[in-house]
Amino acid sequence: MFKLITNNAELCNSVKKADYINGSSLDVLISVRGLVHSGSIILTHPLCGNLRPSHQPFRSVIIDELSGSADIDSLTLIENAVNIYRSSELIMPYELDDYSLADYAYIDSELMRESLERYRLIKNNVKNENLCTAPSLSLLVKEV
Amino acid sequence: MCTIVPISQTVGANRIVPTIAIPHPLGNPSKTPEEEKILRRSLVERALKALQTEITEQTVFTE
Amino acid sequence: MAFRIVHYINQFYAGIGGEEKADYKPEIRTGVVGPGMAFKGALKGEAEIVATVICGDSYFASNMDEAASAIIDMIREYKPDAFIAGPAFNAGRYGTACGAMCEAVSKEFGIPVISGMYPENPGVEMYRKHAWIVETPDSAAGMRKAVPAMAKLVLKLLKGEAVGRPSDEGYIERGIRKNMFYEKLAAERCVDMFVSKLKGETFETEYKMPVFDRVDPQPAVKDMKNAVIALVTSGGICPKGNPDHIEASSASKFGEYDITGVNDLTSETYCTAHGGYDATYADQDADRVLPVDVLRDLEKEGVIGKLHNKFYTTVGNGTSVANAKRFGAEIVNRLVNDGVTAVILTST
Amino acid sequence: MKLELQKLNVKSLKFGDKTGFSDGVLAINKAELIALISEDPMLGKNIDADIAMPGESVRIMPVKDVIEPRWKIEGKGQVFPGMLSDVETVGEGKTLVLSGCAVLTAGKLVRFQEGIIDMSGPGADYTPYSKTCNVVLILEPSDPNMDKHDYETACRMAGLKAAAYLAKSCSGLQADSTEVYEMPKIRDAMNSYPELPKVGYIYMLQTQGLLHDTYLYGVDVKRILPTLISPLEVMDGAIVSGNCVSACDKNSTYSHLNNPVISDMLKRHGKDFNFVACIVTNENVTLADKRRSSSYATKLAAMLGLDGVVITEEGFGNPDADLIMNCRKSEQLGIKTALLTDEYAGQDGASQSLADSCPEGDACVTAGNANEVIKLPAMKKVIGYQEEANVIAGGWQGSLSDDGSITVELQAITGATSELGYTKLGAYTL
Repeated sequence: MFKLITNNAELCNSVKKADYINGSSLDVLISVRGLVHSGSIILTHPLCGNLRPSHQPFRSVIIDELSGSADIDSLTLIENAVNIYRSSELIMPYELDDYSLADYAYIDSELMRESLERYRLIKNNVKNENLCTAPSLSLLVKEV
Repeated sequence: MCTIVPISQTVGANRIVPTIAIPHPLGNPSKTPEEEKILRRSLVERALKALQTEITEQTVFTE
Repeated sequence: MAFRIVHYINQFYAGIGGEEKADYKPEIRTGVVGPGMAFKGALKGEAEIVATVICGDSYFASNMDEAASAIIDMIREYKPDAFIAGPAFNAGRYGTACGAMCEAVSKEFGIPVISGMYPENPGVEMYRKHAWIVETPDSAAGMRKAVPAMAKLVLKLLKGEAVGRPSDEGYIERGIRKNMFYEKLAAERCVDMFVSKLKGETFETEYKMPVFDRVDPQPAVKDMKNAVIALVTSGGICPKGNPDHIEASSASKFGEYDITGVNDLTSETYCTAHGGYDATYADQDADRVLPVDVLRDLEKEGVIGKLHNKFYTTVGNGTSVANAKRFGAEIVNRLVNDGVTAVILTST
Repeated sequence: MKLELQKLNVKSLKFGDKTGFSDGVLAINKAELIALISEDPMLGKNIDADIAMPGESVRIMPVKDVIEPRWKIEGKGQVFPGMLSDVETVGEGKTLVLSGCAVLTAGKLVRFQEGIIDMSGPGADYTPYSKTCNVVLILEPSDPNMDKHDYETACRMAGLKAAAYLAKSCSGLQADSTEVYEMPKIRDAMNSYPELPKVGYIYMLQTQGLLHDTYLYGVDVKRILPTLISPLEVMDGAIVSGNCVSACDKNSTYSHLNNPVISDMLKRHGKDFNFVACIVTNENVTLADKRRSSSYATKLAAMLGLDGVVITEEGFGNPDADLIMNCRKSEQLGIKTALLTDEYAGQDGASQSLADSCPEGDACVTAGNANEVIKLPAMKKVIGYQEEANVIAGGWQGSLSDDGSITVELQAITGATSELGYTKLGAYTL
């Protein structure tokens, strides 16, 4: 069962199945880690985005909720991510002014959007808009 | 005795016994305490067997 | 005006005494003591040792935090520009004390801190990120080599000169990344390296990816019925309340606990200190991580000779390889001294 | 395939009546340039253009992209295919290059994702774009609440349009220098230099999601499977940056056009190795994509029988996972690798540099630690919005001092740790 784990409330509300984490980006990662330990598989990289932890108050990870023994790839990724977030200064959502908060939430949502669509997690399943400027869609290599 | 065998291999363990899960390597909370202890005993016996086996390279003991 | 340096030495180099005086409490003396004399010459009047701190190795090891903060207070009034500790050569406790003092002084005063050690001194692994540690021979016979090298480096640091690579300057690699402008574009350096690798020539990578140690497999246990089996875990199992305050992550220590007469770990008596996994299951029944109950049964049945009466525990979560190595070495020492035949390690 | 780059060496810029080039000076009709950019209804009324020359006391920020003016004067297609022009394949014929000149797009986009370019002082040493004569476009959206994707597209297109316009206005002139590049057919390449190892280049592109994207012939690269491309197509603008990510290691369109790994490999082609192929691949966020793309890119390398590949990364963090997968899978296929990345080792340099690693990555060049802190003294003139220093990646609240100086991580400086290796910066271990 695909599921989003996030501390980004706005994103959480637009998703069909999500666990909202009322806490920091690190809290999200730790929560994901617990799920991985009990068998869930990570579907999106827990460090997506190109910002340091001190610039990333929101984190969102899509998992496939399963039980069983831990998946090594998922485990390596989440442990690495937790270590990186633990050794950095964190930025808490409540420390930010509204404008910055909106920017950060926006980037987080944008980074997840494509993946949420792929795993059919967006509510009311808005059709993905054409992200290319000029060429026809037939050029795209579609993935199922 | 570890759950994630590849990690033990990477860090250089020589006799490796795979276990149940990260938060409970030698147990399984979904079983009754009696069943759980039988499971644990079989894993520990496997570890003892591993200790009594001559090896020349990293070896995973699955039975 | 010459730069001001405070020097740290142990009871032995202060001429106070050997192991019998190792519990000597910290004191500070104005001017040079012991090896400080040798530094005096090597510093060529550009810097001066204004005070010397003396502390017994055992005292420091058993009172690390108090000793360090007391020494910091002593140093303060001497307004040092730099801090030299040792050289400690291959003396483990002395090296550890030198490293710990360097770290504390650097944090408190933000001045250059420098020590000298033999590469295998445990203080190296623990403190190389926090101090400049000049590589020395393994015994005090290397004093004549160590002092000029340390003096040269400390002067460089005091004058704010750029410090070169470890091999050029004689210090032990600290593991700190520093930027520099090369002569060539990074792209060109990459293609150069690529060509060297293709041709099978030697080349030096600019960033070393971590690699792990390998150990030769040990011979099998021949006589299990008379073997002493010990339990060691990185799963953080400890007596309830975590009496030694083992950290939930990035552990700086391990615990040693007596299980004489303990046949089963229960939720009333044991728990986990580990912060890297959901502790619910281990807290309910710590045998799920450390199988004391089963080994007691096997002991009774005579399958094994004996379950060792102590187990060792630490937290593997985010713990540095350096610390893990140190714990391993120390635990093995104790197990060998206690006549343990084999160990079952459990990890979470 | 043969491409001739006809270069006009731009040594100076001025605003004038007619856009054109003579005696090393590029004159720009500002009104015409602004009118061209303003055609886009997505862009607002207060669009401006400015010029900045090397050595001047000028700071430009926040900068989104840097583009070298190019225009195709002979051959199929036109520069920036699928963006400005039709999707026709490029890389053949003659292309005019305004060498030494760059178009910079600046303005507030997603606020913390853009960079600083100082034209003089210590910051100038870290960015390659302090050495170019820069035409700066200061952009704003026509509607302050405009969707950010639309605004990103508008900014991207404005930069490309301006670059093409400037080069087009100079066509018909005698070039100062001409460079000729030729790539044989793969069949012929395979048979040449039998004594030399066959090598390729795995060209990783940032594709984490909209605003972290790169386009190939106008196609969003996150949707492609890794594919082959000729270096000559890259020189004609087949790859365009649509990135709003950390400024230090996003590959600007300029650095794609002038990819120094490609030019260095072409230089050594036939001497040290036989440079057969360039493979573009992506850096997506889902793990399935990462596994698929790394398997596919390295499979292409293996199908071509390559003995070695140079792999360059774009960005940091999760792209490190792609880099490591590409490296490990190549080596497992018997293909030797050299990696080009940068580091995020913390301000003190003591943290782990990459988010992933593998022992096979034993030949790794880095473009430096992006977290190292630098103080940029005040500049006499600021083009753009200096207060953004407090929010851009690499800055923090208080980065901008009252005296106009800025204390930031190198991360905030455009191109400072270019993972195409376009700077001389590197790092070593103390």
